Amino acid sequence: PEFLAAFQARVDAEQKIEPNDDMPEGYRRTLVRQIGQHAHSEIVGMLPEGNWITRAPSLRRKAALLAKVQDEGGHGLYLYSAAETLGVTRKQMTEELLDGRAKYSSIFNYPTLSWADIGTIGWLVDGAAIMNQIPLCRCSYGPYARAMIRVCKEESFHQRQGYEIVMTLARGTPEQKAMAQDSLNRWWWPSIMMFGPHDADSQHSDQSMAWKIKRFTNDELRQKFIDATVPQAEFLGLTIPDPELKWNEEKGGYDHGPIDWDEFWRVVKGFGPCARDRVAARKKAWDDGEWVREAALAHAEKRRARKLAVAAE
Amino acid sequence: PEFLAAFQARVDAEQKIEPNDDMPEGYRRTLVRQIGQHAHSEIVGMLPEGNWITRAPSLRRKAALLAKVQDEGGHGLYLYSAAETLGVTRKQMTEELLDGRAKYSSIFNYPTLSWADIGTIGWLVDGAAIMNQIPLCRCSYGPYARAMIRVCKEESFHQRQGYEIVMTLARGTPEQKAMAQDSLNRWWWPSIMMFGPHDADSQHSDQSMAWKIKRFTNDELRQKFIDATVPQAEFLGLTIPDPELKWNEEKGGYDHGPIDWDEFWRVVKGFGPCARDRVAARKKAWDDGEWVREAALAHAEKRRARKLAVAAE
Amino acid sequence: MPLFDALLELADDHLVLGHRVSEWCGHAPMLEEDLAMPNMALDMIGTARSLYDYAGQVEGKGRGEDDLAYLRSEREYRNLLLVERPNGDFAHTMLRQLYFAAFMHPYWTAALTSEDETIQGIAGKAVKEMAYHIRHAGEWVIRLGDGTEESARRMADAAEALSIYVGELFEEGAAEDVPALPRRADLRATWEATIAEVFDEAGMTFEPSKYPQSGGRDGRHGEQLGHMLAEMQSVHRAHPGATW
Amino acid sequence: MPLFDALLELADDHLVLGHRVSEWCGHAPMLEEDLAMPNMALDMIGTARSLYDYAGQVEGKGRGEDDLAYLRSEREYRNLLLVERPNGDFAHTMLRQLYFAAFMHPYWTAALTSEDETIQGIAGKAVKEMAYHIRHAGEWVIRLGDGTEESARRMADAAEALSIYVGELFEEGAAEDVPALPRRADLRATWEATIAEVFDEAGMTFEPSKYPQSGGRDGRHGEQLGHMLAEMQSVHRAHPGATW
Repeated sequence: PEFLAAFQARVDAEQKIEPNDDMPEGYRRTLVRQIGQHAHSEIVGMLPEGNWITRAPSLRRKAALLAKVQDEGGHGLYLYSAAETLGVTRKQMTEELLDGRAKYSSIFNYPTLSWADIGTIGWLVDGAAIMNQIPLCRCSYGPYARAMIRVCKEESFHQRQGYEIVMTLARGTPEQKAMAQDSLNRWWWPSIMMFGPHDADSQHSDQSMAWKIKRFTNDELRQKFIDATVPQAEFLGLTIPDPELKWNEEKGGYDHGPIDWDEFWRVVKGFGPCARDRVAARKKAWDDGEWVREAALAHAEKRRARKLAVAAE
Repeated sequence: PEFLAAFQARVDAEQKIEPNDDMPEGYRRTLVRQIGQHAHSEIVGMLPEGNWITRAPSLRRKAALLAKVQDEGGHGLYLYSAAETLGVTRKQMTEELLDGRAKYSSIFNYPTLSWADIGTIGWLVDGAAIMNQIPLCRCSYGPYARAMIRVCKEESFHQRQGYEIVMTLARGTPEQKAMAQDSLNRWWWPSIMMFGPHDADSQHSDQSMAWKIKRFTNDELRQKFIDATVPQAEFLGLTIPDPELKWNEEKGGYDHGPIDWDEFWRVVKGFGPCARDRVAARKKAWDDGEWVREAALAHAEKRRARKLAVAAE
Repeated sequence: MPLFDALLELADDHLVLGHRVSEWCGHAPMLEEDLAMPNMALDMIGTARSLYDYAGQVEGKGRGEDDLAYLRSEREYRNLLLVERPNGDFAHTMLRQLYFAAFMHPYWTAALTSEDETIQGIAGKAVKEMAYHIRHAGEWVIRLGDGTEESARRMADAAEALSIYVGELFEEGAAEDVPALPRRADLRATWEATIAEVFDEAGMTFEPSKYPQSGGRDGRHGEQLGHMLAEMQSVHRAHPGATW
Repeated sequence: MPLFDALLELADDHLVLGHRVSEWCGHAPMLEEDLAMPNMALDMIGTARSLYDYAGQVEGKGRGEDDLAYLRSEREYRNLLLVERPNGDFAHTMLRQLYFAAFMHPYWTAALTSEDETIQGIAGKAVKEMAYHIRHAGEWVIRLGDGTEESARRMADAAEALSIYVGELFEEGAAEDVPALPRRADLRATWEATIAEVFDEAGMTFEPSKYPQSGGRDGRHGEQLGHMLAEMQSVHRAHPGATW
């Protein structure tokens, strides 16, 4: 309890906690879970966008999409590294992902059904992610905070790029505009749900706020996102699929219609449209790659043995 | 020798040899090889045409192509059955195909590169096959002769259908006409080579002729094919890619330019463009299907055991 | 136009599943199946053609079967999610076929007495074909379910993977207000009885999914359909207006 | 136009191989390779874009990179057969990459002193990238060749399968009469030396094929390229004239 108080005091003083520092087990566990989920989300997130690499309608867009998907892999890599500073290995985390113990962001269990989705994901999904992540750049755990600074910088580039794709479609042929609107219709609510349950129903929030892992509540962040996004949609001439959405002068933000929490929990529980396919795709990659990873280890071992043999001569 | 003479006398009298009749080992062996090759050709032949089922440009053509590929499988089935009457199993023959001991028609080692190839294969390749096969309907070995009657009937339907596809293209857009001409350019020489080496260089011919397995020489059949095909190409307004092709009044047939026998032997030896891919595709189907075949056997066994158990009660 | 939409739904089901099954052609586990696969594909593509043709007439804008099959995008396709699923292994393919045929057989049986003569005609042919598909696929489900340990495991995987797509079979879709077409919900009991009978012989139990998936009727498909259509439509779209 | 044709050949090589490599994205054996694959794909697609762009200028008919990439058919593509080969397993992919990069590195090195400044510029960037591809793919060939029994067998299979496509690398194609581009035949010795060095460390021996395949430069491809292009061009072709 004394230790807990001292720890809390450090956190309150905005001091960064570093890997070799003592920390409460709950703090460590919360971070491992959260950073792991975040890393998995980046990795699984490569799939829905990767689905359009081979069909991107121009070479410029194809290159940009490849670069984006690569960035996501990169984010995964440094987030796994951040989690590893807390004493868990990437292999362990991967196994938890593949056997369903670890979660990843539900948003990636929706399918990408048109090229417009590549724009919309950048605009809305990366946009929502940034809202969630910017406060994490000031997270009390040092390695996570530093990883997030880099992630956020790249994500906001992706967000602008996504918005620009949607803008090009919105100003394109009638078919392209319809494609953009259709995509917004499908991704709006899932994006809004990315901020999680309402504050009243959120489990992990209070302790995370106290430990400065989290700095804003779900509803606060959701409100910020909606307020930022509505004018963007208006600028594009697209309609947000929420008839109850309207400006509330009093609170200085938008009111929105009710969220379909049945849908939310269904997807969180792993019954999203592509849930099975996503995990199956990652599992296939992992299983098919086993002989490669084994060979790499075996070769490193042989090389080490040869070096020792030479040294011993 | 007395037996051989008696056998030859039966053949000379155009009597059919049937499965339970005595026959010279060489006769049996020649037939097993030839019928097996023929069956394999039908099976491997499903692949180049099958390559366009999923892309056929109209539903009518897609249905016709499916039916054609199915017919080829059917031909394979009754040819294997004809070979089985000579004491070899389908499994044995399949294994010989997959490990490279048994051959199949080299023509199927060329790739299908456009929709026009589906027409051209019907027109030229099936056309050449029919030239080769019509005499086989009178082959001295009964089961083979009867199988060939059925095969030939279906093949000539395919040949007309193929010609009609090419005609539609030849009368279509400039791109379609170019596609038809390009296809003819690629398939003409391989089709001409389907009749095998010149008579002077043909190994198996004499004995096969004596046994009435074969009834015309390679060059005779090739000449018939060219004479039948040239006017068809002219009717379509397509150019046969042989500048030396011209009518020879004296012999009452066309003279043609020299055949590239290096190319011929290269492909016969198994170095045709798709040779590796064809065998690999069949091998994959066979290997992937092993558990299915095993399950079917296991289930039949269980069912038989249960029946016996019930009968014994 | 509810009839037009309902015909498209049915046509898309048959074309997409026919396409999937045709992908096996030349790659089946045994020669007999190399014949059975194109045979089943032909049945379904034939039915799709009749349905598109009729849909085009109903629409009355001069669109023919190829316009409807080749020039609609993934979001415009209205097929069931079940039929677009990738072939997977032979167990998946056969179970998918059984699920579909066990629905379509009573469907076409009911349509035999439709007030619409064209639908009657289509049903008359299709009902026999679907009876064969139930028999053929059903026998394989039994053989594999009650075969080796491996085949039973694969069949169980298939059942687990496909169960979420079953519920959508019984959704009315655009046919809600089309009296000429059977009520889909009414066919559930027959479907369940057919499946129960086959599963029983196969030593399996049908487990309905707690969270069935749907969306196909609104064009919300899985990611695989787009790839299928890209391939299917490639030649046709590369030559606008050509005759084949 | 020999320069136009020669630029197309080079551009198609890079786009097609870039496309193949990009297919691994999200499906690689380890996260590091999930990063390396799009990285290599980006290098090649970037080079392809510069080459198409220049080809369009040389042609002078107003065709841009996307017209050349998205609106030519399989028979118009002039890429090497090597680069269109399906990915196969990781061993095939890495060996294919090594074969290509071990050729392109000396090629771009020679092009650094081209009389054509645009080619010089493209070469300057590409030569560094190809050095990285040789290193990355070469290290994997060594690891797998000298790894486990399974990896050695797979690497040997890859070497056997790909050997027939090597000869085509050294055919001059349309560049025969283009002094601004290096002679391909002259690069064989360098290529062989690079491969020998890697194979030696991998415990392998390079066996040239008795019957090398070619035809890619005349648009006589394998059957797989058509499927790749059908997918690649699908969205672009479905929306003629649209801007993306």
